[in-house]
Amino acid sequence: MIDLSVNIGNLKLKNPILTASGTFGYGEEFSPYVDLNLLGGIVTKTLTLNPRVGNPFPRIVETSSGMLNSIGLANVGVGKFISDKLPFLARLDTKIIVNIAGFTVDEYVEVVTRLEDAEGIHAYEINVSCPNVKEGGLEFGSDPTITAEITEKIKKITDRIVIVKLTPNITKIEPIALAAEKAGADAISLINTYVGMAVDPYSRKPKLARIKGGLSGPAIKPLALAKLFDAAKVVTIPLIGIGGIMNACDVAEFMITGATAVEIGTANFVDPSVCQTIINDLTNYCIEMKIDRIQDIINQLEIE
Amino acid sequence: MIDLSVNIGNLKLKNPILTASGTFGYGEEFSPYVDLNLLGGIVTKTLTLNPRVGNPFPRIVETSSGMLNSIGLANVGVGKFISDKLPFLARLDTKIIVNIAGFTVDEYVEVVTRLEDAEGIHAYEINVSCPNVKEGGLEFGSDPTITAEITEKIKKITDRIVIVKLTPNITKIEPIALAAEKAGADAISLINTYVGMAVDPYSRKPKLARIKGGLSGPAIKPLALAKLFDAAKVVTIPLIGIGGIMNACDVAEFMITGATAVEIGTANFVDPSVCQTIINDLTNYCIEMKIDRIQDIINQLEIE
Amino acid sequence: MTPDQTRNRVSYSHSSEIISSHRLSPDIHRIRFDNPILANNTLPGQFINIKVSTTNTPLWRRPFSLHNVSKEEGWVEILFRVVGIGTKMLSQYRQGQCLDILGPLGNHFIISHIYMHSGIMVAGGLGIAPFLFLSKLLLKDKIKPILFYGVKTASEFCCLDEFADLGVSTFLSTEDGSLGYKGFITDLVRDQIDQVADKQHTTMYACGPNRMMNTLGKIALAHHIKCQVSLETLMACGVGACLGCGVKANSEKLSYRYVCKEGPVFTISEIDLSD
Amino acid sequence: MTPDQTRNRVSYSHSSEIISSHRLSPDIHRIRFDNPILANNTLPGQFINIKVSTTNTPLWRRPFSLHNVSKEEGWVEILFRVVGIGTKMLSQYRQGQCLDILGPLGNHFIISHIYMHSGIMVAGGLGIAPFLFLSKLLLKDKIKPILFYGVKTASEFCCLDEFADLGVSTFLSTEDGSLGYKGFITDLVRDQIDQVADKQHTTMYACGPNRMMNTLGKIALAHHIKCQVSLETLMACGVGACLGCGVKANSEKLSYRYVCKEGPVFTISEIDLSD
Ligand SMILES: Cc1cc2nc3c(=O)[nH]c(=O)nc-3n(C[C@H](O)[C@H](O)[C@H](O)COP(=O)(O)OP(=O)(O)OC[C@H]3O[C@@H](n4cnc5c(N)ncnc54)[C@H](O)[C@@H]3O)c2cc1C
Ligand SMILES: Cc1cc2nc3c(=O)[nH]c(=O)nc-3n(C[C@H](O)[C@H](O)[C@H](O)COP(=O)(O)OP(=O)(O)OC[C@H]3O[C@@H](n4cnc5c(N)ncnc54)[C@H](O)[C@@H]3O)c2cc1C
Ligand SMILES: Cc1cc2nc3c(=O)[nH]c(=O)nc-3n(C[C@H](O)[C@H](O)[C@H](O)COP(=O)(O)O)c2cc1C
Ligand SMILES: Cc1cc2nc3c(=O)[nH]c(=O)nc-3n(C[C@H](O)[C@H](O)[C@H](O)COP(=O)(O)O)c2cc1C
Ligand code: FES
Ligand code: FES
Repeated sequence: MIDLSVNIGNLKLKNPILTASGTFGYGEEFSPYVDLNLLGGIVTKTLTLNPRVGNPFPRIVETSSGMLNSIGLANVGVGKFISDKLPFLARLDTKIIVNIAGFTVDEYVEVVTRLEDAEGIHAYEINVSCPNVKEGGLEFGSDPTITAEITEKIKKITDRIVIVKLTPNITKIEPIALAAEKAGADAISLINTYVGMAVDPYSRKPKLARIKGGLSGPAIKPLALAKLFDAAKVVTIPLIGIGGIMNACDVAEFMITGATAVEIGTANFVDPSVCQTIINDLTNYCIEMKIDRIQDIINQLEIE
Repeated sequence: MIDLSVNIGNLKLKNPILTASGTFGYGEEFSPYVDLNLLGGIVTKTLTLNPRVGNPFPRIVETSSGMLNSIGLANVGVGKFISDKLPFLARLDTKIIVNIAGFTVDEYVEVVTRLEDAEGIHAYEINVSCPNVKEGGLEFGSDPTITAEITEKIKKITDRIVIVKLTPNITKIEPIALAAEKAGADAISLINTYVGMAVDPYSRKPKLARIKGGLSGPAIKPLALAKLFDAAKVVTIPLIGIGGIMNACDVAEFMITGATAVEIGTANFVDPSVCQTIINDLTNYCIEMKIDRIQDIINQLEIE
Repeated sequence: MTPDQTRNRVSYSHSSEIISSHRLSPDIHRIRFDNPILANNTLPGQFINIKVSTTNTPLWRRPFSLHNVSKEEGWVEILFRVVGIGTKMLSQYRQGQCLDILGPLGNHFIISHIYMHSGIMVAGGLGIAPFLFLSKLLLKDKIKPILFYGVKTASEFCCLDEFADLGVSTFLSTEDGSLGYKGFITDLVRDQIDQVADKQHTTMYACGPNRMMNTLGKIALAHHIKCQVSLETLMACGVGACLGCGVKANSEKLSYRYVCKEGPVFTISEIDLSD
Repeated sequence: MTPDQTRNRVSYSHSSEIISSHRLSPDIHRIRFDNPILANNTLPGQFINIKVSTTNTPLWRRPFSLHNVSKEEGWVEILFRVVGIGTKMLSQYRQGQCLDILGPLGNHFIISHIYMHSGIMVAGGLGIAPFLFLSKLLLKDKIKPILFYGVKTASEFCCLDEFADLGVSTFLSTEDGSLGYKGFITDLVRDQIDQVADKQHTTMYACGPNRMMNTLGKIALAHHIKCQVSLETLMACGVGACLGCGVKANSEKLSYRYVCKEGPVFTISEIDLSD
């Protein structure tokens, strides 16, 4: 028997396959396509304090091997999540990781406070790629100090696992990763989307109503892997790799480079049952490689 | 007659199509495939003071809609360039832009000093994506102060057009673009490649001997366009757009977003005659759009 | 069945063999897929999402209405126009090749046996696609199908034979007057609506450009005719996950409806097509 | 003609129609392209670079040796093994479809009428590809072609009929002993070299895994036989621009040779295949 389990702090996952926030709805949407109980865990769409309808349309653009999105954190809000979405998730036999964000540091704390009363949540993923309203819209996550502040304040009010999800739109990921680790993060997930844009050469208009959006999908995989590599060199807490993962080989690439688990994003759009396929193929990969435990490939990059 | 000409400072280009450094050799390699005299200009492979054999192999990896390279600035060195390569280029009826780099600020200046004596060069493109040996290998171009210093020192010793080529591996492009402009750059070209990597999940080895490399090709087009958009908002000198351009529509996208000219890189590998095709198609685009002068689309992004 | 109930139906993804692929005009193609499960579990208005390439470009699947379905023979057909890379690739597949199809997706046109004597279908261009399937179901339910079908120029008409064979009453328009009424199909509808149907016992089904459907909505409202429209938007996922396929809801406070999941069929009053 | 002279030959890129595509074994295919210009301007050892997809994945062209060429009929053939996405796609194209081919690229095997009585070709696996074309040219020049050809197991042999028809003396080896000599082809060469050829009047041509060619180089050196090897590396451009296709030169100071431009054929002494 191949052992696919991995540990994020004291959170034991059946396997390293998590779903990426914003690409798997609140889980329910995928129940026709995936046996949700087979997943390592489900990371839900970013929750904010209040419900948000999101940005105007068009919000999505297809690009070469990728896509841009500017959904604008459309979500049901923390209250409705607890009443309408969480009960379904809580009944599943998988780990539930709730991704949260705020537009001020206090809002981050407030969202977690509200969720603390609810049952069935195993971990929080802190989305620091939100525009910081106070700082003119620059992402919180581009500043190590603010990243640390948010992490610390959340760690103070919860015993649940806290994962900080980093933005890639920065010169060096190391200081931010270190700041999150020092502030007590149990794990770091990386990366969120890369800022990009697209233009229609005929109408001369941006293809997204909000002009810029976030690039995801296989196009960014090499970039995500390099960020992971950099982070893995400086921190000791578990890393969760994200960015362009389409299949089990990609998962292995990320784990070898230093990820304990991974999140699957855009791939769910291309094939809603992809997570299940990947879990199967990961077992096959282990068999082919003569590995008993997938854990054994974590951080095993061979460098001369 | 459609007028495809554009001006970079007082340098008049027949058309906005330049070749990107490192992807078009020293021009000669492409003479079987492109009538070089039809090009807006040729940007040559980065020259350093001394010849360089470059990095160990493998140096290239194909990725989804892109490629990684870690050529390591292999080049013939400034001396051999002047004696062996420049004579061919100087005979052409197109603009010759010599891309240069150094591993210290002084080396940048030294390379330009050597080139100043040679005839047939219309402009320099300063590659600031080089690892700064003094600063532990961080790219020169990630620091506005050093970017400005290099630019200023070069401007002092030449009357030729100076184009500063920016790295995209930074949180915000605006400060660097502004620094280059203030330091006297005649134009800014952007962007160089994005740091990425790839791993072989079977051998567990990095796919590049040097582990990390630069991502180019259509995968990065949305990212390059966003950087161009940001730079266009803050500087007034001409911008040269680079990144993932494959066809005339892509050229139009970049020009509409703020580029006066563009450079074609990886596309030359896929189709060595692509630059000529693009120039033809650009005329057709103008006809279709009922535009007499391609200049008229520069910076004409329609935002509500 | 209400659209709500169909939302919980199982939708499948699997490899389907192409039984036939035909070019009907220079840019319009029809492909028939072998897929008995799908054929037995879909209703007109629903769509399928096809992975047209085996690589990451194009990355997204491409959505197509179910155009024609045979439960008995276990196949489904799509009708499509080549407009870009995905449809180009699709048009080049040949009999015997297999494609990964996801579906049925979305809700469907609602047919009410209780009050309907006729169903008025209004198609603009490729909006004709779902109406062959719908006509067959209307006929099965003994409801008279009436088709208004407008295109730019006569060569763009598709499937006129099939509709004629079924005995669908058909009203045609072309913008250039090369066949049928000269002008927009909406004008023809406005002209004819009083004659063709008993307003209390009919439903209007529309599929085409948003502007056409917006105008039709007004006509339907003015005549107190029920009207269902089938919408198209960009879609990354087709399963309600990406939130990329919204249209404005017709409500006081800004809100959106998602076409892949809450549609593609909407009652005209639910949505705001004005811009 | 020396390799140097061919470097300045014009190489062309154009759309070529597939005349035929055959599967020779589960993973080995042969495709024939209509391309008279190419057929008339190429020599054995040169290669072509094919754009296998119409999209950006895979992005790079894929290089293949010219396997067989008919000047008279104006076609060229490639022989290839399906090893990844690009060769998979290539194997699925059918007669009548067109692909964008760039070539001829690179230099070629050198045949010297002056001293050669025979040419010894040593192929490992798909390294056989260029040797059908080379055999024909050797024969045309009245030079006796001798083939050493090794694979893992007998089912992997290709084109044995063609070589037999041409009258090429053939020595086979399989690693599992299922046909011919059991072991590596290099061992068979070492065994036979004294018998098969007059060392002063022959040249060894090798194409296969680097390890094979490295060993052969040593054998050739020991026997004072001239040896040319055809190399494979990853290639982004095929035209000398990307500097991605280097191999170590056999020189004191570290330097590289570029396979697409300075090769793919090298005199064994020019390069260092030791790692
Ligand atoms: C529910 C639904 C059902 C559909 N049914 C049919 C059908 O039965 N027959 C048919 O021919 N088409 C149908 N379409 C439209 C079809 O999906 C698009 O034409 C197709 O996805 C275009 O793909 P492409 O790669 O060829 O074009 P692209 O290269 O992706 O785009 C080419 C042009 O088409 C536009 N476009 C792309 N996708 C869509 C879209 N989904 N809606 C509107 N415009 C788009 C782009 O903006 C661009 O201008 C339907 C769409 C939806 C959402
Ligand atoms: C000058 C030259 C001539 C060649 N002639 C032939 C020929 O006649 N017949 C033939 O079958 N093959 C030939 N090859 C090899 C052929 O180009 C590769 O098999 C092909 O590019 C693989 O493409 P792919 O997309 O199927 O594989 P990919 O999916 O790109 O890769 C699959 C595997 O093949 C390896 N690979 C990819 N490209 C090459 C390459 N260029 N060289 C070695 N390994 C590679 C990869 O590392 C990977 O392990 C030649 C290569 C060169 C450089
Ligand atoms: C449509 C879409 C919506 C997303 N929404 C969120 C979100 O709400 N919160 C978040 O942290 N990340 C969000 N992401 C980012 C993904 O979780 C993931 O970090 C990113 O897409 C890279 O992974 P991928 O390439 O596998 O998609 C979203 C991505 C997409 C494509
Ligand atoms: C193989 C390769 C070599 C390159 N060498 C250089 C170089 O020497 N100097 C430089 O400034 N940029 C170099 N570049 C970067 C390109 O000039 C260009 O900025 C980048 O590739 C993005 O454009 P593209 O996506 O069109 O390729 C190189 C790119 C590639 C792919
Ligand atoms: S297409 Fe993704 S939510 Fe509708
Ligand atoms: S393949 Fe690009 S230089 Fe040889």
